[in-house]
This record gives sequence, structure tokens and C-alpha cells, in this order.
Amino acid sequence: MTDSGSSLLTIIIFLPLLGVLLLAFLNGERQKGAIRAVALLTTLIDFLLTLRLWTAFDAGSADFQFEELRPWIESLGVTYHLGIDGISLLLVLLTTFMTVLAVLASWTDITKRVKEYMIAMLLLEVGMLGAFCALDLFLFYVFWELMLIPMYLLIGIWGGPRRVYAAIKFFLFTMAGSVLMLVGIIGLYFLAGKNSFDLLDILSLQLTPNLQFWFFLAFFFAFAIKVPVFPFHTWLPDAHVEAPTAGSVILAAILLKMGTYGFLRFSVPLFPLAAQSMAPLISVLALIGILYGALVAMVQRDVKKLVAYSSVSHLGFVMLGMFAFNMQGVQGSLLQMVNHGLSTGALFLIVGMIYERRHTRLISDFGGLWKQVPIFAAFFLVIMLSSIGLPGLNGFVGEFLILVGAFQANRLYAVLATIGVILGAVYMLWMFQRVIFGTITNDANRGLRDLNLREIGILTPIVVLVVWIGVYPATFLRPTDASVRRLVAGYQQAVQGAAPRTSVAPATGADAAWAARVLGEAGEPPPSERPWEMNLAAIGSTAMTSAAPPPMERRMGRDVPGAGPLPAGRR
Amino acid sequence: MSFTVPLSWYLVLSAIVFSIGVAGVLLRRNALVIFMCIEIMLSGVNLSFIAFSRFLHSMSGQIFFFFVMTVAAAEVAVGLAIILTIFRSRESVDVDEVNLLRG
Amino acid sequence: MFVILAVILVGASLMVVAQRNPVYSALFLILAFLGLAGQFVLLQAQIIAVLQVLVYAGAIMVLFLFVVMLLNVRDRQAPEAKLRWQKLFGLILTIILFGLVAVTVAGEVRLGPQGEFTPQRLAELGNAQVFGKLLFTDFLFLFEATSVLLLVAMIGAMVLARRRPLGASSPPPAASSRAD
Amino acid sequence: MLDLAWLMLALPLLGVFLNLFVTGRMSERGIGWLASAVVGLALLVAVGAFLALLKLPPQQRHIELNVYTWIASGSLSAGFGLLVDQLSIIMALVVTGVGFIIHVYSIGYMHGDPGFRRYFVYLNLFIFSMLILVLANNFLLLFVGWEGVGLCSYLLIGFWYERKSAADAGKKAFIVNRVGDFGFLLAIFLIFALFGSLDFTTVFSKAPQLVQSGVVSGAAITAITLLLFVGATGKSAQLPLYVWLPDAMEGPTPVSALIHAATMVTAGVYMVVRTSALFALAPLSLTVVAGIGLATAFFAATMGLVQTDIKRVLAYSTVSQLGYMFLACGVGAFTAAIFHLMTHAFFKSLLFLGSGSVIHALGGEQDLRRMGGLFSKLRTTGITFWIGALAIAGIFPFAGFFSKDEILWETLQESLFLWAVAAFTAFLTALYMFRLIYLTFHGPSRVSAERAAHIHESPKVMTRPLVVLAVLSILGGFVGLPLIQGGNLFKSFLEPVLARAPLAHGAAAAEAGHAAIGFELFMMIVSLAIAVAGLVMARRFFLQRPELAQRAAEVNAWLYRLLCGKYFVDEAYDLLVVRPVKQLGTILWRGFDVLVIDGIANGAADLIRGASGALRRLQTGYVKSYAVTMVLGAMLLVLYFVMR
Repeated sequence: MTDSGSSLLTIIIFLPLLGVLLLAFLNGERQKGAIRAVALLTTLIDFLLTLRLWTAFDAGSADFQFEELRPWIESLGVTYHLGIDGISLLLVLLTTFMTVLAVLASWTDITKRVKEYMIAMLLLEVGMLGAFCALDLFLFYVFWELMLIPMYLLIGIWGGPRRVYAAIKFFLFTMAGSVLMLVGIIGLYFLAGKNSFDLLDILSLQLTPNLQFWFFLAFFFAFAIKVPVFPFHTWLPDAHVEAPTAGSVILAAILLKMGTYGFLRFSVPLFPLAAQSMAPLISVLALIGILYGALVAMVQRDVKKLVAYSSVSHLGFVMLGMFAFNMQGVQGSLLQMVNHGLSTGALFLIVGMIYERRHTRLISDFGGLWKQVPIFAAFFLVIMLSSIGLPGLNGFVGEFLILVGAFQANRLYAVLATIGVILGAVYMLWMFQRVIFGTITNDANRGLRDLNLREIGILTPIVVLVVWIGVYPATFLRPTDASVRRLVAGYQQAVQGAAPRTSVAPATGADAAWAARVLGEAGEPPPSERPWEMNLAAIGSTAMTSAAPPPMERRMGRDVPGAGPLPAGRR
Repeated sequence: MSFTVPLSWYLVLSAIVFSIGVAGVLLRRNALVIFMCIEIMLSGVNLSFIAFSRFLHSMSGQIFFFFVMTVAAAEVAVGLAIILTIFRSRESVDVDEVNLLRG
Repeated sequence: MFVILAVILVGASLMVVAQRNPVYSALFLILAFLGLAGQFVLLQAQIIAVLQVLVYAGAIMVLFLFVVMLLNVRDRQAPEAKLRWQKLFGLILTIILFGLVAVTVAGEVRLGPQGEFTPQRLAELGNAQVFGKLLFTDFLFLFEATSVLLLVAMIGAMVLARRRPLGASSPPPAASSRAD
Repeated sequence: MLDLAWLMLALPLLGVFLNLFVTGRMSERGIGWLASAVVGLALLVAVGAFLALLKLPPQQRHIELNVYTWIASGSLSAGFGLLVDQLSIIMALVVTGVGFIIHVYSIGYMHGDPGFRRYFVYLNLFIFSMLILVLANNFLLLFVGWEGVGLCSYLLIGFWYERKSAADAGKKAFIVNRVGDFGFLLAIFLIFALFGSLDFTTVFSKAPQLVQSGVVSGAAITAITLLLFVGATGKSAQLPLYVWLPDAMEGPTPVSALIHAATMVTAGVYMVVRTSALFALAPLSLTVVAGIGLATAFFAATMGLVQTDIKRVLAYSTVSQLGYMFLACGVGAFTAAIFHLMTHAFFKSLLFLGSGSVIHALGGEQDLRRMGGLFSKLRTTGITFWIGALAIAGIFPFAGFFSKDEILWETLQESLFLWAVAAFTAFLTALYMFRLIYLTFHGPSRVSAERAAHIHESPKVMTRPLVVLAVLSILGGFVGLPLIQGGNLFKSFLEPVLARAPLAHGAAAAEAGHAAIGFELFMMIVSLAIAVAGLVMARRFFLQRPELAQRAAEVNAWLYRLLCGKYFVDEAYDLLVVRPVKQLGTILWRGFDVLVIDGIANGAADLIRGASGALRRLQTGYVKSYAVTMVLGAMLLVLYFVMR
């Protein structure tokens, strides 16, 4: 916990406030163009600054970087502690990226109270960035709540016909969770007894399993509602359907990630034992979410609602991967957060674009759009394919890693989740077919304009990223490597330390440190106790207990980082 | 001026006055009278303050009287203004007819 | 002397409650206040007595009388059947309350530590002097606070008593000229 | 040359990008020829690579090119790497060769279509994906190609998206394939979990010893192979997932030829052969593969018998022939499977393109009942079609004879029952193929008058490819001459790839088989006789005495209806899978989401509202009541202090 001397993070987080200040001086009615320009410029500069963050980021280190540590409320030990590691870096990038697009997307969509709208948007960005960068629990909570209000306003003021209902539902659900989290934070503060809310101080806390459980639960509700994990998801479709396009985009792309990020940043490292004991429950909930979201999405008539339920399904994957607690699972879920942000965000953008033209989102009102708006259809196609996880596009990489991870943790979960992949294709294709294919049946669709340059400009960067991640995911995986490795290793150590009987540490005198490393890195699950799985059981356990040369060699080969390509000339 | 009057006499007197005030508040319906009764209640309390001040050899009671008086003055000013407005709009100062706060 | 003043006080208070006409109530209230002031003198709190007469019996009651005259309302005999039980209940409550308090205070009252201002000392220094000195030293902040309170009350009263609510667009002349 | 193998991939991709972004204002011909040229160049590269491979000694014909590491996470590392060996080069040759021919053909066939450019973009993308599939050096990349061709298939089936049936068929193909992919994905997970790697070389070289040392159980290998086979049934249209292929005929005919006959649908066969090292370790899986393959071959043939749509007959025939290939795999005759795959690619694409030529000539007519007597008018098409039919029926000396006979022979080694069914299926094959020929090209014309006026032979750009394919269908078989020791060039070329997998059975039997040349010759004559019997019967039923066929249908009315209804499999799926899933979705949404979860949330809200409603009563608004309450409270407080 040191101050790196750089204020880059502070600048990034609070730059939008400067934009707000500028906007305050503009006349809301007469200078709409200038207002939009200022908002766009602010977010754009912010995005460029985060790019700087990316290039300067040291991918080899698992430590927090760009740290800033200043006292804030000294009497309570609250500090202004910022910093990012591989886990938050991608999400920070995603945030600034999607906010630019969201501002662009509201260019013509929002015509009333533009000034207030943009101010809410920029404040939202402050909240989101702050929450991703905060390393002080109190600070995190402040930013966490800060996001809530602009979003509430975005839905409640600029939303659809049932906006007030949706906004209040959104607010109450999230609030209910975050209050519990506050209780948890305060509890931790007193337990730590160091007069500090600092994450790193609290991390050093050794909690009993029982305490961990209760604290985990307190945090769980806040994050699970935000994600949303299965039974807490009903606010999501309403909020999405009623929110303005940009609101849905931000909501789907970033706010939901707050929940998953929270699990990864706080719940798992702080309460590993509770996480372990809760993992089956959460995995099952995630699974239910995957299948349930997909099934419900299938029968939706409103495109936006369909996309909203598909979010439930996709975030189920994220949760499943995370609670597999191994490299592939966690890294995949991290990548999938970004993927979901991109593809679902883009889907909402696309739905918004068509809504702006036709003022309807019912699937039955469309059909045969390809003929009329081919560019729109092409973008839609690519995004849809990315959403259903076609290899070569981003969704596949994330889903694949998650499933590989989940498969190692529990085969049954992975099998069931894979069914979700099939269902994902079903509802998306079906919707796509009904909207895009066929002949034009509704005359209102005949005069439809194709995308204009601004809209193409919005979607193109997303498509580029979608393909980029799909073809060369290393760009995005590598920065997360070290941090995820540490996270998984920390978790494994905690679990191993607490329950030596489930450990597979070699008793045969093999190098213990080496074994620990392997355990930490590969995240090999303990051998299953179920007899039917014994014969299929991961050979890792055998490899470690018997020091037989061939498997040993294999393992070594596996664990050399970046030993992907086989030695040449093997014929 | 003998000191034969014990403290408890004063206190009983103050209780009597206070209770009369309470009874007034509860029984009367004219807002103005109710206000007056509140003043009576305050007076009862004031009496006990002063009595205690006297018997405890402390000035705090008297100081407190001063503040009670100020608050009472403010209260009367605002309260009467409110009564005035109510009267303007409802042509009555009967508190039982004013139930706008009903949930 | 105590008894005489006490009788005046109680009697006047009762009349305040019992009188049907608010004007009489107000006048009886003044009488009660005067009685109370007498009690204060007995208690060697001359300055308080003076304040009681000046502020209560003088200023506040004038205000009361003024409003009473201004409104000039009589106690209308509205149907009270609905609230009769409440009145009864109130009366019973009052009596019980009184009983309780009286029982509590009537017995031997044990006093805490005594302060420095014995009657002798007070007589030496002068009640008003001590009072003033304390008010402007130890209780200065509270004193200032009350001044603010009074200011607020003043403004509040003025705002409330205005003919038209603040900020409302001017209603048609006919409406504003409506008699109170 | 071998180092340039990546060019095979790069060229079609280049074509995609050029046609997507650059050639916006180019003429139709330019677009078409550009797209064909890139595939042609890829073919040249493939040929070059093939020749280079031939120069190497057989044991060194295994080149791996690692382009870059694709996904690396923890111990998982999947590269973007190419593997050029005997198997993949044959596949690459077939893909680029047939692909090139069909590209050229498409220039004529798609002439004037508003989606001309889009069509060639898809087609190039398909070649690209297919080459990834066959050249991949690990399971994950294979899966990428696998999904890529699935996507192209989806797009091309639904190419005429305004037709609802086309769009539906595309969706159906994609989703059914996804069901198969489910198995494939799980197999990949299992492979990674057991072997810690996804590279073919690593997995295959490690599998036998790990099984022998007992580290990996036989059951696990069986599970992997069965899951892989689930994937293969999806892609290669085997029971029970074949239902998408007949519907896929909604796409343009060249697409049916390329994707749904020659290349993509054979991906499953390729995958099984590629993983033969694993299948060889799992006898149970092989039995399943053989059984499913044979069953598919038989049922598809029966269904093909009664179809009236020219392309659907061919589609069922494809399903049936794919079944043959799996049968070959199942009996351990992997080379025979690939051999049949290759010859099938030639003659089936020939047949499809021929049918395309017929449809083109008739202005879009596909119904056999409105054709007939076209031979005189469409001479080139007719002749080449005949060649194709003779080849598929397995008549000497056409290509199909050699490959099919090899499969039958290997099957006989395995089991007499399997052979009997397979032979009967061969008979059915000949029957429905020649039924098709007679109904289309011979007999009285049933073409409607206004269509008859426009009948014309297709342009040269379409007939030339037919001729090329016809030649291939004749000559293609001779690379795998049976009987003569060493005459089977194909087999000896391919064998090293599979040799590393010690076949549990079949191989030894095949060795034994070579000894008994006389017996083999006899069996060849038997299979030839079966095919000829089919021909003769078709001639009698559909050309000379059409009423016989009519009567046969009437006598076995229920059978006929069953066959026409395609065993009502689609209906069964609809009833048993599609509708319940949709209903479940509705129930979950309307019932669970809205009622239960929101019910709980709203219930909590109602509870609070109710409670506050009760409390509201206390708020009478009367100052008096408040005063009374206050006094009551004060009294209680005093009471408390007194009592204390």
C-alpha cells in the first residue's frame, strides 16, 4: 500500500465532473448541440486516458498499480485509496469505452432535458470508475451508491411508459442489497480493529469460517442482486425495457459487472472459506440462471426483454466460471464480463436504433428487415453471433474458458451449462429470423432508413473488438494473468490451509513447494468422492501422489507459462 | 418572608397548574384557548424551575425560565399566525374541524 | 402569602379553562400570570418575576387578546357527541397524571448538592446582576441561539400571516379583496 | 511449399475481405471470378503441398505450423496451428478442388441474383472455415472451423431469406448442429481434463500408453469418443440428428453440392477418422458408430425412395452415403471411409450440380412429377448425371464401385448381418438413383407447357464443371484399386496417419482379407450384381411399367405413408422437444417469474402497505387525539419512573 505518485486514476475518475461543470454553464434549451459535444468530448478524453492506463500497465505484476493513497476521513480511518490490477483494468477500459458509445447513442434519442441527461450520464461514469478503482471499502461503498442515483434518474425520467415502476423497482432491489453490504463493511471495520477500511488491511484479517459465512452473505446479496443471480433478477427486465437505450447499454455493459466484480474483488479474496462452502449453491443458482434465462428469453415478444433475459443467462456463465476457482474459469469469467458488455451492450444499441425509427420493439412488428436495412442487418448478425458464442468472435473464448474451468470443478455443472449454449443459439436465432428474415409484412417497415454514419460509427468499434477478442484474445487475457493467478492461488491456499484432509498435497515427499505452485496455478480440484467419477477422475491427483515420470513430465510441460506451441519438428 | 413553605408545596402547586393546563388542552376546542392552556402548562413548569433554583441555590433554573419564556414567545407568535391562516381559510378556530393531517 | 397566591393562581387557571368566551379566558390568564409572578417574588427571583409580568402578562397576552379580538369568534356549540368519550378520557387521564406527579413530589424531596448561590449571596450580589452576568458569560451561545430563534419565529409569523402565500401569482382582485 | 500451407487459409479469407469491402462497384463476373480465383489459388497451394508431401518419406509426412497462440489461460493453451499430413491434405484437396469447381459453376447459376456478392462472400468464408477444420492441429481449432462451416451453412441455407421455409431451414440446421456441438464441446472438456492438452499429436501419442498404464480408464475414452460422435452425428446428419439436411436443400443448389454433399457434412467423418487413435481404443464406441451409420444409411435410403423433390432425393442419398462412411469407420476401415468420402464428394456434387442444371433449365422446377424426357434437350447434363448415378450406385468402373465395395468388404469381415443390411441398402441406393434418372430424363415429358418452351442447356460455365466432375467420378476410384497388392495407392498413402493407432480389430482382419483374393473378387461381383439389380428394377418400375410402382404404393399404403412422412421424425421432435421447451419457457416466465418472484417482492411491499394502512388509522388528523396520546405517553413515562 504505497502511493505511486501518479494521479492518473484520480484524473480519470473525476474528469467527467469537469464535464459536468462545463455543462452547468450551458443553456439546456438552446445549446443542445454544445451540450452533446461537451459530453462526448469529456467521455472521449476519458477513454483516451484509460488507453494510456492500459499501455502503461505492467501485465507481469499481480500488484495494484497506479496506486493513490491519501487520508480522507482520518478519524474513521477512511482513506482515499485507488489502484487497479488485472481484474479491474479491463472493466475500467470497458466503462470508458461504453460510455462514449452511450453518449453517442443518445445523440438524437434524447431530446428533452439533454443537459440534465448528460450530467447524469457523466456522474454515472464517475461512480462506475470510482467503484472499479476503489481499494478502500468505505470509498467503494460511496462510489457504489453514487452510481445508483444517476441510473435511477436515467430510468425514471427518460424511460418508457412504465419508467417510474421500473426505476423504483431497480432502486429498491439494489438498495436492499447494498444496505446489507454496508453492514458487512462496518462489521469488518470493527473486526479488523485497525481503524482502517483499507482493502489490503482487511485482507490480512484471519476470519473464522463462521464469521466468513455471515460476512459473505452480507456482501452476497448486494452483489447477487446487481449481477443478477437467479432469484434476484426480476428487476432487470423491467429496468432494461423501460430505460432509455443508453441507460440499458450502461446498465447491461457495466453496472451488472459491478456485481461480478464485487465477488471477484471482495467476496472471494476476503472470505475464501465461505466462498468455497457457498460455491455449490451459487453454481447451482448460476446454472438455473443460465437455463432459466435462456428459456424465458425464448418466449419473449419484446426484443429488448429478450436481450434482458439473455443477460441473465450470460451472467450465469460468468458466475459459474468464477466459482470454479481455477485459472480458466476465473479468467474466462473475467473475459466474459467484457464480452457480455460488448455484445449485449451492442444488442441494446441495435434495439435502440430500430426503436428510434419504429417506436416499437415487438418482434411481431418486424420481419424482412434485411431487404430494407442491409447494413443494420449485417451488424445485427455479427453481434448476435458474438452473443451466441460463435468461435472466432469474442463470446466463444469466454464461454469456452468458463466451461473448461467449470468442467474441472464439477462435470455435471459444465454439462448443464453447455445445454445453455444450445438454448442461447435457439432464442437468438429465432428472434433474428423473425426480425430480419422473411418478407416485409408490416408496411410501416417499408420506409425504414438504414443506419446513418453516426450509428455505423457506434457499432463499428464494437464489432472490431468483438472480432479482435475472438481472434486474438491474448491482448485481453494477458494483463489479467498475474492477478487472476494470485487470486486463485490465494483462494487455494486458504482452502488448503483450512481443510487439509481435502488437499491432495503429495505425501510421498515430493517437493511440497512445487506442488503448492501447481495447485495454485492449475487450480486442480480435489478428486471427487463419487465412485462413478473415480475412473474418470482427473489424473492430476495420480500424477502428484505417484511420482511416475511420464505424467510428471506432462505436468511440468503444462505449467510452463506460455508453452502453448509444441516444440517444432515433432513428426 | 419566611422559608417555612417547603419545596414540595411548590411542586404540588406546579403539578396542579400543569394539570389544569393539560385538562384545558384536552377539553377545549377553541385553538386560542388551547394555546392559553399551553401557556398555563409552561407556567406550571416554570414554577417548579424557579422553586428548584431557589432550594438548590442555583441560578440554572432561572436561566432556564428565560429560555422557556423565549421559546414560548416564539411559539405564540408562530402559533397565532398559524391560527390566523387557518381561520382565514376555514372561518373557524375549532381544532376538531382541522384534520387535514389524517392519513 | 403563599397560600393566597396559590389560590389566585389555581383559581385563575381554572377560569381560563372554564370560561366560554376567549376574551375572558385571556383576562383570567393574565391574572394567573400575575399570581405566578407573586410566587416568584416569594422565591427571591425578582428579575424572573419582572420578566414574567413584562413579557408574559404584558407582551404575550396582548398578542393573544389582539388575535382574539381580531378573530372575534365565539365557542360555537358544535355537535360533540363524537368526542365526548375523548373528553372524559382526557379528564381521567389528567387526574391520574396529576395524582401520579403529586404522589411523587408531595413526599420528602431529597435534593442534590447545593449550588453556590445561596439566598444570602444572591441578596448581596443582586438577583438581576447575577442573572445578567451568567446569561452573557456561561450561556452566551444559548442566548444568541434564542435570538436567532426569535428572529426565525418573527419571520415565520410574518410569512404565515400574510394575506397571500409567498410566491403565488397574484390572484384576481376580487379574490384578494375577500373579507376575512 | 509446405511452409506456405497457411496460404490455403489466407487466400479465401482475402477473397472474403475483397468482396466485402473493395469490390463494391465491380461487375458480377469480376466478383465471381475473383472469388473463384482465390479458391483456385488455394487449390494450387494444396496441390503443391501434396506433391511436397509425396516427396517426403511416409513417416515424415507430418508437418505442423504454429501461427500463434490463440487462447492461453493457466495450463490451457490452444494455438492457431496447422497440421499438414496425408489425411488433411486429401481433405484440403477435395475441399479446394470441388470448391473451385463449384465456385465456377455458381457464376453461371447465380447469375442475376441480387445477392450475388453476398453469396460469394459466404462461399469464400465457407472454404476458409472448412480449411481451418481440416488443417487444424488441435481440437479447439477444429471446433472453430466446425462452427464456422456451420455458420456459413446457416447463412447459405437461408440465403434466400425472404422465403420463410429457407430461413426456417437455416435456423433448424444451426440449432440441430448446436445439439451436436454440445457433445463435441463436452468431449473437448473431457480431453483437456484427462490429457491436459488439446493438440492432436500430444493427445494421440499419449492416449495408448495412458490407457495401458490405467491412468485413463477405458470408460473415459469411450465417453470421449461417444461425445465426439454426437458432434459428428450433428454435422454429418446421422440418426437422430439428420433432420436438418433435407430441409437444407432450401439453399441454392451449388451450396447443396458443396456444403451439404461434398464437404461440410463429411466433416463428421473426417473428425472420426482424425481421432481414430481414440476410437481404436474404444471398441464400444466403434460398435455404436457402425450401428448408427448403418441404420442411418438404411433409413435414409428408404426415405429417398419416395421423395418427389429432386434435391431431397439427393439429400437423403447424401445422408445414406454418410451412413456408409460411418459404417466404415465403425468397422475400423478408416481409409475406406475417407476413400468413400472423396469419391462421394465427386459424384454427389456432380449429381447436385446436374440437378441444379435441370432446375435452372426448368426455371426453378424441382418436382420430379413435373419432369421427364429431358435427356434429349439437356444432353451434357443428362450424360454427366448418368455417370454420377452409375458412380453412386457402385457400378464398375465408376468411382463409387471401388469405395463402396471396399466398405462392404470390410463390413463383411466384421459381421455378416451388417453386410447384409449394407448390401440391401446398396440395392436401395441404386433403386432410388435410377428412379430419379428415369423420372427426370426419360419417359414422357410432364413438364408444364410454358416451362417446356424455355428448356435450354445451361451455359458453358455450368456444364464444364459437370464434365470435370464426371471425369473425376470415373477416374477417382482407380487410386484405390483393390485386389492387386499395392494397387491401393490411396490406402497405402493414408495408412501411416492411422497406423499409429493400433486397431483393436479390423486391421488384422483386413490383412487376412488380402490373402483371399478369390473370395474378395467374388464379393465384388456380388455387390456389382446388387447394383445392377437395382438399376433393372428401377427401369421396370419407373420407366416401363409406372403403374407397377403405383400399385406397390397402394398395396403397402401404410408403409408408403410412413416413408412419405419421413417416419414423422420432424413431427415427433416438434411434439416432444420443441413445444415442451417453449411451453416450459412460457411457464417459467409467466408463472414463475411474474407470479412467484415478483409475487414475493410485491407481497413484501403489500405487507408493508397493509401494516402502514393499519397504522394510518391512528393518524386521525385531530389535534386532540394527538394531545391525548401525548398525555398518555407522558403518564406512562411518569408511571415508569414512579414504579422504578
